[in-house]
Amino acid sequence: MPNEAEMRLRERLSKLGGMKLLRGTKLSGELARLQDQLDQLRADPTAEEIWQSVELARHVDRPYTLDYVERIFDDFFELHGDRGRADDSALVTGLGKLDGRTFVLIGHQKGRDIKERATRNFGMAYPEGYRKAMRAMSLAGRHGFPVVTMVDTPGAYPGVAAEQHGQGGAIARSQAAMVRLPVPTVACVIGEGGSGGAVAIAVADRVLMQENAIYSVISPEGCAAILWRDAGQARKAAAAFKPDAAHCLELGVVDGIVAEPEGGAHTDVDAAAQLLEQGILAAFEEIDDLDDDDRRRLRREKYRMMGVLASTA
Amino acid sequence: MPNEAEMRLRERLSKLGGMKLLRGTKLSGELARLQDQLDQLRADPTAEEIWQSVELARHVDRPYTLDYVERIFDDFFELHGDRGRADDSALVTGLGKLDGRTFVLIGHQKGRDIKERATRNFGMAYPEGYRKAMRAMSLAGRHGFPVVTMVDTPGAYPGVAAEQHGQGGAIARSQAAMVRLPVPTVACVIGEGGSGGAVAIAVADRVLMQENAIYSVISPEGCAAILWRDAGQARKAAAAFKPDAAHCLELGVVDGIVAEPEGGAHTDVDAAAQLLEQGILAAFEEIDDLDDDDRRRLRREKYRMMGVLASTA
Amino acid sequence: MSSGQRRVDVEVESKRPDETPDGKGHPNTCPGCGSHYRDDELKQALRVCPQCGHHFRVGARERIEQLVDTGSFVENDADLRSADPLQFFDLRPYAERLVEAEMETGLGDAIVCGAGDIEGRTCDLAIMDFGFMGGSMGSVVGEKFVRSCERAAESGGTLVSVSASGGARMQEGILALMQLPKTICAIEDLHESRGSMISVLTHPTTGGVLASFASLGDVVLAEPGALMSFAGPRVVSQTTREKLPDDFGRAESNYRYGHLDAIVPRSELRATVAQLLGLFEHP
Amino acid sequence: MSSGQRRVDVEVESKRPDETPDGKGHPNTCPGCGSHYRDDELKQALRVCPQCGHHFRVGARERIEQLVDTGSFVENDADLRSADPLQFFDLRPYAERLVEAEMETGLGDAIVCGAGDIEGRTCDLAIMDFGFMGGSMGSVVGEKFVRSCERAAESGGTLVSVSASGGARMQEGILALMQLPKTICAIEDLHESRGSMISVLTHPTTGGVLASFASLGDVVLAEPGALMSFAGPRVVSQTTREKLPDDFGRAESNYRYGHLDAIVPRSELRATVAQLLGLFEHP
Ligand SMILES: [Zn+2]
Ligand SMILES: [Zn+2]
Repeated sequence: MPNEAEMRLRERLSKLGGMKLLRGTKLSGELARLQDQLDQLRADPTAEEIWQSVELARHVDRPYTLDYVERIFDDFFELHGDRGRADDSALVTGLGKLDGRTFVLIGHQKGRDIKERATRNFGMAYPEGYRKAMRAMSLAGRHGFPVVTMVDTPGAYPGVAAEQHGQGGAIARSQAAMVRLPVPTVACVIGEGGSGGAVAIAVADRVLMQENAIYSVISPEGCAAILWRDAGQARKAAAAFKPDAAHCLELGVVDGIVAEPEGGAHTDVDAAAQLLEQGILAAFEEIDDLDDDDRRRLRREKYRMMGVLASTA
Repeated sequence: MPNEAEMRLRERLSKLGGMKLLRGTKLSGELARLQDQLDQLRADPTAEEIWQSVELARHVDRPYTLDYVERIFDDFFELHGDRGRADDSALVTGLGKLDGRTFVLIGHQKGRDIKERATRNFGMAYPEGYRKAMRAMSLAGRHGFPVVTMVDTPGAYPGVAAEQHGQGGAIARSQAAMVRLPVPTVACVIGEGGSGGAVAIAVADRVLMQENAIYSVISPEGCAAILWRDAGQARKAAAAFKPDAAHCLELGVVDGIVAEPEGGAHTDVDAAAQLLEQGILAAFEEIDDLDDDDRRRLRREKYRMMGVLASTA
Repeated sequence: MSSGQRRVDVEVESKRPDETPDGKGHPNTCPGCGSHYRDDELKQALRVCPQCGHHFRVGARERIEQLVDTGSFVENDADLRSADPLQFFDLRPYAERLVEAEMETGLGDAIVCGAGDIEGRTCDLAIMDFGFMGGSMGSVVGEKFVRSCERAAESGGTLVSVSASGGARMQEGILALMQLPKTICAIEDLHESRGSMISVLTHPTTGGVLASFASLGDVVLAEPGALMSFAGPRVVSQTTREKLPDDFGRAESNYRYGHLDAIVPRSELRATVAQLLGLFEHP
Repeated sequence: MSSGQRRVDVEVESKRPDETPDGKGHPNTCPGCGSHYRDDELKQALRVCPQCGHHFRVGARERIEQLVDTGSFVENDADLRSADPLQFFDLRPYAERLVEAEMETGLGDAIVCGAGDIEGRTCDLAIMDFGFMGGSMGSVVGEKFVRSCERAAESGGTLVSVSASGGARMQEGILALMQLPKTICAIEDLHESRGSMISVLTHPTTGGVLASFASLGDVVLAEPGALMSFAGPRVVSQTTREKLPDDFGRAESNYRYGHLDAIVPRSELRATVAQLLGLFEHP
């Protein structure tokens, strides 16, 4: 399949090359970037490599959102509470400065030690978390602050109270809020991009993915339990649904891959943060100069094209 | 004080007369209406008459929101739930047709019998009620449906859970949503307009008040308990803070008074509904043709002027 | 419980169309009261048990018959078929499952879209079918839903969506997840064109469909007893070891918690939708 | 309980400035730990008990001293005074209460507004004083708050509001209630001018002030232990006969329930506000 991967990238390249350029867009930069990724594209990841990503994405020492926040943003101020029910600490929001500009940051947050893991519910948000995210988005829209999201969750929490509080609707509305946002938005999948709980804060002008992050419709174990009727077949499932960054890029689901230090982000958190910061700044550079309405339209056109059909009558 | 009341109305008349007319405004109609009210203005209500209003506004047989809705709107469809926590039946929202147009209706709802009174919490809404109202407002804004509100509450519910759910913030945000609404809005105080719980849904382009409704910053009993240290002094308190329609009109807080059948709205509900419908339609006629931005600006300018100062340096 | 051990699945297992909700018994035997019906009897009764009011599942074509004025329905995009972008293979290849589902249901995928009249009012319709791979949403469901939105947007009209889905289609991997924002973008565009959407949730509407378009109707209705939860009951009880309330995730519970405008029995659905179409008509 | 018998009051009784929160004891005796302080000691400690951290109330002028760079504050609208539109008379005339409050506090009404620098960053300030008729909001408080918003809007800058209020001022009747939408309109205008608002809630912020501008900051902070409830504890317990939780309506409880961005001890307030001013600066 390496050839097919290459083909898809080439197809995206040719599509981009043929697009009418908007005043102020930097699509030529985009072209160069894609060309670069194409050139660097290794052979399609093997099942073994995919599983390695799954393990690295979930590594207990992997840097979490706040590890990056403290390295990337100055003057970070956390905003708490959904103004209706609770403050869900599985999802953090705040304001911070980067390169002299104020950004709104929204990210899942896993816990580092046992106590924090419990407090942060392993990064699995309740609807309250997504409502807090929407509150931060509306603040961003009101003030013209660009939005950075960091995605790192096994999924939205599947509990009785979470359902009673409206988990499905909250995830839907959080995405809708991101679709509407007038400001530039960049989402970064930095660990586990688990299903609806992930995409709830990942609808953005540019979606980046760290080299060893995963992004998937279901967990490998969940998929294996349903399709193989055996959660132990998680490796097989992962190999089948391909949640790794290379495949997500190939399928057009993410716009760029952010490199990690050799061995994974946890081996050198400072270096990983620096690479992520560079990726974020480069992504904003591509979208900052667009007119708000154009940017929002392009965002929707991007998602409009997601999916593969056999017959496109 | 009759002379002062007259003076105030004259002052409003002269202010309106001197305003630059916007394209499409019907301020000349407004002038005629005020002149009319001025001409009909009886002597300032006495303490006795004020207390009679308090009693009629709270009369057990007084028509409630849904009594008017079924008489005024066709094809009414109730919208339930705040999409976050509950469906608060102390406040109803819905869609209905009037004169061939679709309106969004938002109103407090008291209960008629003991069971319904409990279900509807005596018309005292929780934050969930105001969040449902905001949801209906945003639907109205999205579709360009004009909004009618009916205000009839002793006040927002003062309970532990209501506070935990954010009563103060919900009332503030509901008002802010009404301030922002791009569509024409008319609020009708049809019974008790009790404090923050009332104004939460009463920030509108035109505020109407039924002849025997009351609109006040606190209940007579509450005011008496605090200032006279004796809740039994409610009549005295009411006479002092003047919650009756004539005084609210005089103070510029409401834009018009809707007549009731002789003896009060409960003596002939059909007739009361007809009068209310006429009042609502006349109010919309004054604002329908305004440009959305102008209307919203005028709405804010109206509230900008509320209050009386000794020194206006 | 240590980190990294806690995994979450949000998709409900898809059921074969010949299985009843609990996987046992004949499809025309009422799980509510045990009454058994001939298929034509049940169809005549809108597939609602005349004894106890249990709402059986309804396929897309039959749903359209129930809702739309006879002869007014014109289908769109019937020729769209799923590709197999991941060449997905579990115990059987995805491509094979697709062919089998089409043969069993006569449908190209888990949604049927088109335009029709309901009590004389024209609208667009997007009707899901649980019988096709558990009503799971992959690229075709997303694309057809989006095209329905676009058609409704053109006229500033109303899209009526009837959902029945176990969630996103695993076999299309991350592209299935992308149908969530894709359908949501379309609803945003629809709203900006002054169009509207009435969402009807039927049993079951879970996972990615509940977490996207199904929750975003201007009005959201559900049929009595319909399960509507992001995570399915099995996943919730396995993950949290919580005892689930009897009405966990059911329409009745969701109504109580403020997530539904109304629960509408199937016998009143056509009239209710028609009333709403009238209310959302732009003069 | 029968209808028409259930009345609701949302205003907290106003306290005389010489009373402690519970109406007994000397104002410089800590209700938290019983320590007693000289006034200059307490002022030096920002009126926070060095023993137990209890936050005493702070008047508007002293609050400004605590927050603003020395010498940078310029007051606005100091000459505005309340009228008596209803010629309100309870046990004493409103006009008399106003004069007395001014004599006791040296303030024209329950709010002091102006512009100043906080760690070198210029902002507008609207600082309430509970000592003036319980910090109640009448026409003057509303008008001065609105003018502060308008000044901040002119420059697209930030308004820092510090609230301390028992609610709307009953003596101005319905006009007091109208200060809720009036101040909210001003915040909407401020936001449309790309201005921002930082709201700091201090003990107590209740009734109409909580139900209007105080809740609508882009960032909402509170001091530790501050009561912030729409209905006061006394009204809630009398109306509902519910047993109130120990931290009913306190900042800590409100933070837990999602209504606050942060609880900021007074010693950190100046630095926190300065940090936020920097974040809301438009380049
Ligand atoms: Zn049955
Ligand atoms: Zn102390």
